[in-house]
Amino acid sequence: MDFIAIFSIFILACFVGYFVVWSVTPALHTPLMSVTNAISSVIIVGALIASAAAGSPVSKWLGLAAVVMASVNIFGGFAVTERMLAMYKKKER
Amino acid sequence: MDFIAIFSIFILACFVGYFVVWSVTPALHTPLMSVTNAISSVIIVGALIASAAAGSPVSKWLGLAAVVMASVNIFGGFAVTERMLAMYKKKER
Amino acid sequence: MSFSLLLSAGAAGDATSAQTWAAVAYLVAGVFFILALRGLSSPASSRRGNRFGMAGMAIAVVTTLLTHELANPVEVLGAIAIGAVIGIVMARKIAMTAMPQLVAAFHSLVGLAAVAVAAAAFLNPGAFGIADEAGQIFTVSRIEMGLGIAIGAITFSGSVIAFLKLNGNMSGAPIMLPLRHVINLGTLAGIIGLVAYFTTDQSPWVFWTVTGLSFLIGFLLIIPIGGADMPVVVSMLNSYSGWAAAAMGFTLHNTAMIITGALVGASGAILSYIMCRAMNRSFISVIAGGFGADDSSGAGGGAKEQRPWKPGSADDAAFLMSQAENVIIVPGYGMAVAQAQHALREMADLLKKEGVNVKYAIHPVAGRMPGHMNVLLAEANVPYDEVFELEDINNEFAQCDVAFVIGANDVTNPAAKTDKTSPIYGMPILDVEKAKTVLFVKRSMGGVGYAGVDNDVFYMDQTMMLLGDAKKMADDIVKALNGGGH
Amino acid sequence: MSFSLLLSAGAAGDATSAQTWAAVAYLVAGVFFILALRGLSSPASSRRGNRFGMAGMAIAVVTTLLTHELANPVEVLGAIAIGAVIGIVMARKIAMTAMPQLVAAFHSLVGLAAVAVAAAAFLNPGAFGIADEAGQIFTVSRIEMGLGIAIGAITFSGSVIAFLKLNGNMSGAPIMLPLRHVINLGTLAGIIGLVAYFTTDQSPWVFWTVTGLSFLIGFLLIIPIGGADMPVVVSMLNSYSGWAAAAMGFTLHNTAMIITGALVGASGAILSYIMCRAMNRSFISVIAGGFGADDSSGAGGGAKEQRPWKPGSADDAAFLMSQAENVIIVPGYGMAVAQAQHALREMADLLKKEGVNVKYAIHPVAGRMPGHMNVLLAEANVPYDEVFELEDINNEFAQCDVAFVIGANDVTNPAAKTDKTSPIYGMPILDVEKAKTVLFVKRSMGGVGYAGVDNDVFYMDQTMMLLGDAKKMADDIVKALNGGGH
Ligand SMILES: NC(=O)c1ccc[n+]([C@@H]2O[C@H](COP(=O)([O-])OP(=O)(O)OC[C@H]3O[C@@H](n4cnc5c(N)ncnc54)[C@H](OP(=O)(O)O)[C@@H]3O)[C@@H](O)[C@H]2O)c1
Ligand SMILES: NC(=O)c1ccc[n+]([C@@H]2O[C@H](COP(=O)([O-])OP(=O)(O)OC[C@H]3O[C@@H](n4cnc5c(N)ncnc54)[C@H](OP(=O)(O)O)[C@@H]3O)[C@@H](O)[C@H]2O)c1
Repeated sequence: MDFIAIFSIFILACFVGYFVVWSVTPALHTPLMSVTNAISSVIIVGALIASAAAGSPVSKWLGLAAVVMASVNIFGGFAVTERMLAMYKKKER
Repeated sequence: MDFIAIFSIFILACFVGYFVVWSVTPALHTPLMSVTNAISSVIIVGALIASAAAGSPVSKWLGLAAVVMASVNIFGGFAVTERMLAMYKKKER
Repeated sequence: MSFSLLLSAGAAGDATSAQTWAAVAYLVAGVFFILALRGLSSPASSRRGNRFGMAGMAIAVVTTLLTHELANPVEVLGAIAIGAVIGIVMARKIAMTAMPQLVAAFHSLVGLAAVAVAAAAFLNPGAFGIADEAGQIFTVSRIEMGLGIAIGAITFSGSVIAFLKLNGNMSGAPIMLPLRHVINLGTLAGIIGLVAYFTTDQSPWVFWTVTGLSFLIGFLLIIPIGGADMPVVVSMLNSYSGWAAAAMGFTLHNTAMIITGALVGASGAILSYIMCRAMNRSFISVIAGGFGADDSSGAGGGAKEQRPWKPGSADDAAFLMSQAENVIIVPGYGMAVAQAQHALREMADLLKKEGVNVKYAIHPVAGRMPGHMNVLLAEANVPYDEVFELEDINNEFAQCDVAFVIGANDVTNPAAKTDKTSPIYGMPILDVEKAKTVLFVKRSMGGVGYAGVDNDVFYMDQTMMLLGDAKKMADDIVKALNGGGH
Repeated sequence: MSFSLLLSAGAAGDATSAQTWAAVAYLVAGVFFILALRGLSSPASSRRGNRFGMAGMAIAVVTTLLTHELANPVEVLGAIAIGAVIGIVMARKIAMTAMPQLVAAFHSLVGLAAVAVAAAAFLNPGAFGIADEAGQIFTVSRIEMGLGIAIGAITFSGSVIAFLKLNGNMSGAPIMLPLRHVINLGTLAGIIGLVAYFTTDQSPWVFWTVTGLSFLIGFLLIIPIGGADMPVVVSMLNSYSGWAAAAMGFTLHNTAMIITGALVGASGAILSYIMCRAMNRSFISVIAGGFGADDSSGAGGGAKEQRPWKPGSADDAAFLMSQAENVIIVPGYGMAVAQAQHALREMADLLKKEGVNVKYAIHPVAGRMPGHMNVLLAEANVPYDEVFELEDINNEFAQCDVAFVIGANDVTNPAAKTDKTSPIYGMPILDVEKAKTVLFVKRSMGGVGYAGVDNDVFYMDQTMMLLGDAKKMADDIVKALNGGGH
């Protein structure tokens, strides 16, 4: 992909982000914070690439450390979100 | 741009379209129809390329015809939208 | 980010640099189109939105002109000028009540333009950069081109029929061909099969057969649909014209076209969905056709018992409303047909002068087009903050003295809430029956609305029927109010 | 479209085909993340949304593992497993009231991970495909990498301070360094200048100096901000962590990261905006720091005249509410501090048993975090359809018999509507003063809320002050209701 394509994707994604976040109900703003936290750990992709690569051992260990940190976030973020969301219940009728 | 980049742009644009159209107030649904009409005439870009190109005269004349049709739409669509929108007024206080 | 962009563009050669800038310009145009629609989220920002749309289009056109050498600039600019004159004249002269037709007419042009562009690209693929040196068109481009021409042609022929039906040049009645489902499915299968075959054989006959079949299916699909269902069809075709533009955008790798295509595609689809939901009908049943034969036929009225109802005159209405504290006006299709919006505004002004609190209640599908009533009231200078959507005003009927229903019918029918057998069951309804007094303007007791069903509100104790043409009745009430005032 | 995609992927060679599929997978992951946030538009769809998020992450991780040869799979999978265990244990054990700290802690990890990835990419650019054969990193990549590491480092050090302040490990008081604006601006200028210089010289010292300065500025920026303003800071850092991910996405040409970055960036920015707007403060003034020294300090109380007020007991409250028809409960920060939500729910249940109609009214910034009250009430099993947002319930106070305010203060202060000199002037307010009776639970007459101002409602005729800890008071009312019931 060339730069301009990526840039276009980024601009459109910003619009999507703007709209989708405004569509979140205020009652779920706390779970919103924790789930965005979890998904921002998608930088684990970069961490995996670094830890998979041969060549520089320092780079590899930095990658592995990043993998650990990102997975704390991923698992912790999704789990705590799930825990919170499970508490939101409708009235039983 | 490669196909996958364009495809990504398309998918994100669909999301943007979905959100932005739902954000339009029902009172302006008629202008929405006319303005989408106007902007869909962006295919004039293709028409201009065809009419600018040397090589096939049939292709050129098809392009010119398309330019005429698209500009009817562009000018007509934006003008009628402008005319409608100018009618929406707030209460004078 | 734009900083690094500059650098990368600067680093590359001149041709690439121009290409990069063109791509940026097309992206900006696309973003402007997004902002154009975004502006429509409120009347206050809507005109700025429209300007964004114009600016986006200007950017797209200028970028294309600058990055392509024009063989003959005079011809191209002349073509634009001709289109501009025709378009602006049409936009100036059209009556607001004829908007559905105008939109259909414009769509047919988009469809035909898409066909012309796709055909030009087929005849001169080199100019579009979609063929190798041997003149073989790329596989992906063939599919995109095939889809583009098919959707464009369907949009064209379908819109022509919709225009003729809406404009009254052709009977609104659904025209049912024998075996139509078989013929339609066969034609569709033919188109899809030929587009697939086109990837292996770029002979002209394949391309032109796809084109011809697509024109045909457009006619076939729309002919069996009743005139009153045309608004859904027009919206659907709007959506199609968007997807056609997107397909051309894939061919030309043009961001502006892809974004626009997605926006327009979504817009048409969502408007169709809104209409179908508010009519409580499935999209499929509309497209399958045959319902809603003619707007004012009244054919579907069914068994009509003779139930007692109370007639009233313009004087009665003027008296009742001038004594009221709160009046809610509910306009409908009949107001549009009778062009009664100006007389109605005058009536409301007189009432307001007497201290009456007047509001307008608009049902999402009142009239025959989304937003139909709003644009007519705006035309008559009704301020948009006196005009309320269903969910914002519906609980005020219980507190209001008079509900003045003018040319509306289905959108006030309580059968939608109670009668499971009614064709409109489940559709949201304006609760006019909760008002202390209901005044109903329509031409006759026999005439029904779009859905062809009777309305229990006519026969309620608190209802007074004001039979007559909507414009005439509103004028008479204005006269009575003026007379009574002196 | 997916058809032509298949074709184009199939037509190309094997390596390209794998690349194309990976790109599609990352796009799908990005779309799943969009759907994850979309799901949060209602509690009913929220859990499905969270599943979409998990699926998207799984797709992104698996795609990366499949398209890169692992030098040592055990290490990588082990690292993931270690992180998983730590994360899940933290998520299980954390108290709901500690959510702000948890989010800050998680952010610091994202920031540090971004730094580690950027550093790894700098040390081994070939593995990331961002260098030419001579080992020279591409210009664009250098900028992206510089931005990525700077934002990541700021996110890390800022979040650490935010965590320490929120968790009480560090005084919430703003720490004001002398000349701090000069130091900050100098450091910022240094970072920007060095990132620009980095494009011409990829020496390690440039890279590491940028990193160091960025860690420093993160500390410097957050230290002068008071503990109570931390939620805005946490949101802002959330936004930063998104932009850091997006910058890495540019480097790796990875759609999933770019989409996520934009989503998270937008989310943090919008939440900060919502908080600032609802507090009626500018974002700049929050970030400039120094306001809201400590949550419960009450230092800003200002000149306090001795005005008469009416004290009440738990028994009085129990009697008044059990006689009422409609009760609206307004929880605030004090309820969270006292962990009173379970007792409150019990109280509401008893009232409902006596036929009282109970609702909860939530102000957008009640508590110290967006959605703070909602999640606590949900934890106490309050059904979310009894919990209403400000705009949906505000006009019901005029009809309600008792407004029961528990640990809330600023969000009920009518000075926001009338007193132009008040620091909260212009902030939307819950109109509790319109209720027939107002019951106010707080610990003392002296204690003020976040904004440090007095509240006129305390001194109104219809107000009864219930002084005491929120949980204790709610428990006592429960006892009184139980006693009274027999
Ligand atoms: N807005 C949209 O987008 C859209 C799209 C497709 C379908 N629809 C459908 O259209 C209907 C709209 O409901 P509606 O309440 O606006 O209209 P309606 O139910 O179609 O009723 C129109 C009423 O106006 C009366 N009328 C007709 N001409 C008149 C005139 N010149 N003067 C006075 N009265 C006149 C008719 O009775 P007489 O004949 O006795 O005068 C009839 O009762 C809904 O069923 C909706 O589903 C709407
Ligand atoms: N939600 C957010 O996102 C967010 C973010 C940043 C800032 N803020 C700000 O936070 C404030 C929130 O308003 P609010 O009404 O929820 O809270 P508040 O105005 O801060 O008032 C809290 C009240 O609770 C009382 N309280 C404290 N501990 C208590 C306990 N253990 N038992 C009983 N009462 C107790 C305090 O009085 P005593 O000391 O006398 O007990 C005080 O009156 C707003 O000013 C808002 O702008 C909110």
